[in-house]
Amino acid sequence: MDAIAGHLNYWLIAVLFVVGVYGLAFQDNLLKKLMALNVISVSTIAFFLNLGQKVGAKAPILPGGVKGGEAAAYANPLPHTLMLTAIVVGVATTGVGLAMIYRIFKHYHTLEESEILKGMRE
Amino acid sequence: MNKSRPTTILDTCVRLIIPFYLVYAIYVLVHGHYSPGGGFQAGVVLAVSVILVQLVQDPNPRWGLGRDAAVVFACLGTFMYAGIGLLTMAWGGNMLDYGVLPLGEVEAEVRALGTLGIEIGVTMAVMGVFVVIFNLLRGEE
Amino acid sequence: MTRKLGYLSLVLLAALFIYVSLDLPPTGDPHSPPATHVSPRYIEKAYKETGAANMVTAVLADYRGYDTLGETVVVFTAGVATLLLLEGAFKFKKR
Amino acid sequence: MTEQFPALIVVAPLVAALLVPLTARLSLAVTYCLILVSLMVSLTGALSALRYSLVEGAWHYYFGGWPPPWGIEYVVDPLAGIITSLVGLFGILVFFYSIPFLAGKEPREKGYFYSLYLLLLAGLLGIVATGDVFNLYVFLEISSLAAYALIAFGGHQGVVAGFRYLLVGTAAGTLYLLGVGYTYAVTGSLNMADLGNLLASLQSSRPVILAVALIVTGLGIKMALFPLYGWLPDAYSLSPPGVAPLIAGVMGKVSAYALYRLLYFVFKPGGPVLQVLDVVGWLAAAGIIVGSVMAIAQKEFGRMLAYSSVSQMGYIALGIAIGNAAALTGTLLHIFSHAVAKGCLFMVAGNGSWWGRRKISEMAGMSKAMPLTSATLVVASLSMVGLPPTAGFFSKWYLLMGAVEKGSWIYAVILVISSLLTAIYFFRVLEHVYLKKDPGASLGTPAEEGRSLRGWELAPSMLVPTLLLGLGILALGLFNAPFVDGLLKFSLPWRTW
Repeated sequence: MDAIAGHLNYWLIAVLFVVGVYGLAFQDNLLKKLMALNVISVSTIAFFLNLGQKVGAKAPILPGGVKGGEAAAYANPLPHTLMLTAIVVGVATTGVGLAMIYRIFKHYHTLEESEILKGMRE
Repeated sequence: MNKSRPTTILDTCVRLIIPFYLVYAIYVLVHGHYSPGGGFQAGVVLAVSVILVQLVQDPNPRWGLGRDAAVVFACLGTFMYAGIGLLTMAWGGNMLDYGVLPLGEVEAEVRALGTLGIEIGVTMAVMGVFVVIFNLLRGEE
Repeated sequence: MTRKLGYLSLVLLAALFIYVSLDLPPTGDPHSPPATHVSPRYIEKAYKETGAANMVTAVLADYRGYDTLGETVVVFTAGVATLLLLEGAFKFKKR
Repeated sequence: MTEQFPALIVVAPLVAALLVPLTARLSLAVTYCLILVSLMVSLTGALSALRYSLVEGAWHYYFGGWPPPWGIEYVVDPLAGIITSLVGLFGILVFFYSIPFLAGKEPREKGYFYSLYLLLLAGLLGIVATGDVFNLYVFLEISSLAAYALIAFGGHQGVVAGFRYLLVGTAAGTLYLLGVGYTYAVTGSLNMADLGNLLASLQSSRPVILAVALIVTGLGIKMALFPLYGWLPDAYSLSPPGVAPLIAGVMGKVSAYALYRLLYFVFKPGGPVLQVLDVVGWLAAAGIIVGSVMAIAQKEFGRMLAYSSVSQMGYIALGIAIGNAAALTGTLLHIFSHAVAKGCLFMVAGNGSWWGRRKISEMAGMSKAMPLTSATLVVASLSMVGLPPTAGFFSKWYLLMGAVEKGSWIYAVILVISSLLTAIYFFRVLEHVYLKKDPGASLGTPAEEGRSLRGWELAPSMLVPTLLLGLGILALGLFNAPFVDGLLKFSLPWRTW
């Protein structure tokens, strides 16, 4: 039972990841694909944050610093830092993607990938 | 986008809210050492306040950032970060080793000051870039 | 047909992730490698070494400050990329 | 200042990129000087770091003064040194090459373009120099974002190609990050050297195997390994001709370098990792054949080169998969020979499109109109096919030796067959260039006004980089023995000297 409780988060994250891959692979609309990409990156972020947890730990903020040997009482700050970076990268990529979608829509007047590819071949 | 005059209610609300946004952004930036917060969050709050004014008072916002000014903010903000790195190199340390900067006696305090400097740069960069992206995605001017 | 095979492979992918996750340290384990290898130094010494009570800020801006420079540059790149893609497009249209 | 060189390799173009959008509005001359100075500083840093690492061993540089594994470090060993030198050199040559293509644009547009160009370069250099797996991800994203935008700058079709590359490339980056997450979960470290030590006892743990698979998939997408190459033909052939040599020449190679570094210096093959490598080997072999066959079917010169890249990246992956000393030497040498040859060929393609001719059938008469470009095309084609004394021959030779040494005869047969296929499609191009008559006026004159062929066939800033890369192919071939003994030997994961 404990094994399941301890790993349930990983399972949910796996499902989230696969949902993102589904959207990326099977949706035809470019905007939906971009959203699926965000779902994938959110699942990765959740995975890292999950690694930073400790049972009963406090937020890693303490004026005056922590005494030696008490590290277990505070959450691991490193994954949070890394994921701040990953979030920002995701936002930046989404911004560039939206700019490209804007250009594509202005020229092809559609966001369905199959129709755009047809338009490109002509 | 709706080109009609803003309604009085929206206009007044925005005028009331904006000062608090700005103060909150500065608080988030400066207090990043002691509580959740920091440059990215402060930059987003600042960008949101600019974007809010543009949304409500379109097409002629009375306050805000033009696209060119936003580009300058983005460039200089990021350059401020990298420039602090270059300064630490000029003072003989490794890149981003804030401890070597001649700002005080206690190394931890100097490092905290250096951290504050780069956070200000990050704030400017994030604000500039988000205003630019919003501005461009909104459409032609 | 290919669609169904695709769905099947997605289910298999999820099963693979779940199977592998059984070998990962359980959530919240204070003795897991991430909790014991590098991070204790951040938690114990961050305030003394960097002057920031918020350890996330200490790691973000000081210990791994170069990552954050890269991160800011990513944001900057996104801004310049949007400018290159959209600013010209509007101008060409007006002509 | 000399002790800062490892950081300056990356930081110089990075800082210049931040200023270029501003200076471009004021003065273009100042902008070009700034770009050139930053590229020179970067190249100087790379070369001196290379020299230092050959004499004293790997150069470790700690950012913020924090020692690893707590801080981020740059490690410039001989391998990183030569690859950063290669990328830096490409940066300067392609910068000159791109100037005429931007002649008609507005100054501020040029500013954005060169800012992204420098960011792409800084990202690639950062990937090579870093010794931290998460820092590698950050720079991977910088270079990718810049590359998406530059590809999308190539017109309406380019936007679609750029967007599709964005979807696939970002997914690849996320897969890589997830792989890093799995290794972090079982080790708690992000530093490459530290990870290498910690992972030694975890060779058969399931998360590590999954992490290897995820990282190979992620970087495999970036280097266009066989079933994952779908983004490449459009992205390479539709990107603006000014930067195509850089994108096609070094971007995939830097990912291949990252894969080599992670597999052989961090995960250190043994046990189940070898099975992942076997899969990579078979996929690479399939990619070599499929890429060549697809290249034969193409009508456009640029697309043919792009498919040929799929096949050539297969060689590099195959060498990584075979994994003995000869094969790895072949891989590293092929990274160089293919980067130079493919960069050169994309410059030839760019010269052709300057002249208004993109299709292979339209290239008839090129030998008259552009004798020097055509001569370079011959040299580069010989290198791609693998004939001595060009660089391509020696890299393929080492790969063949590696395959034979390991007893994998199928790989050896595939290497030989693929050379024949490559010969088919390159000699078809050469036939059109040298033997067919120019259909002339029916094709119309150069695509855009202001672009004409003058006495020296092209502007020197386009012609000289093309010729220099062509000479580079020959030099790499003629001096390959000192190159391998003096540089590449120190880049293998085992001490062989």
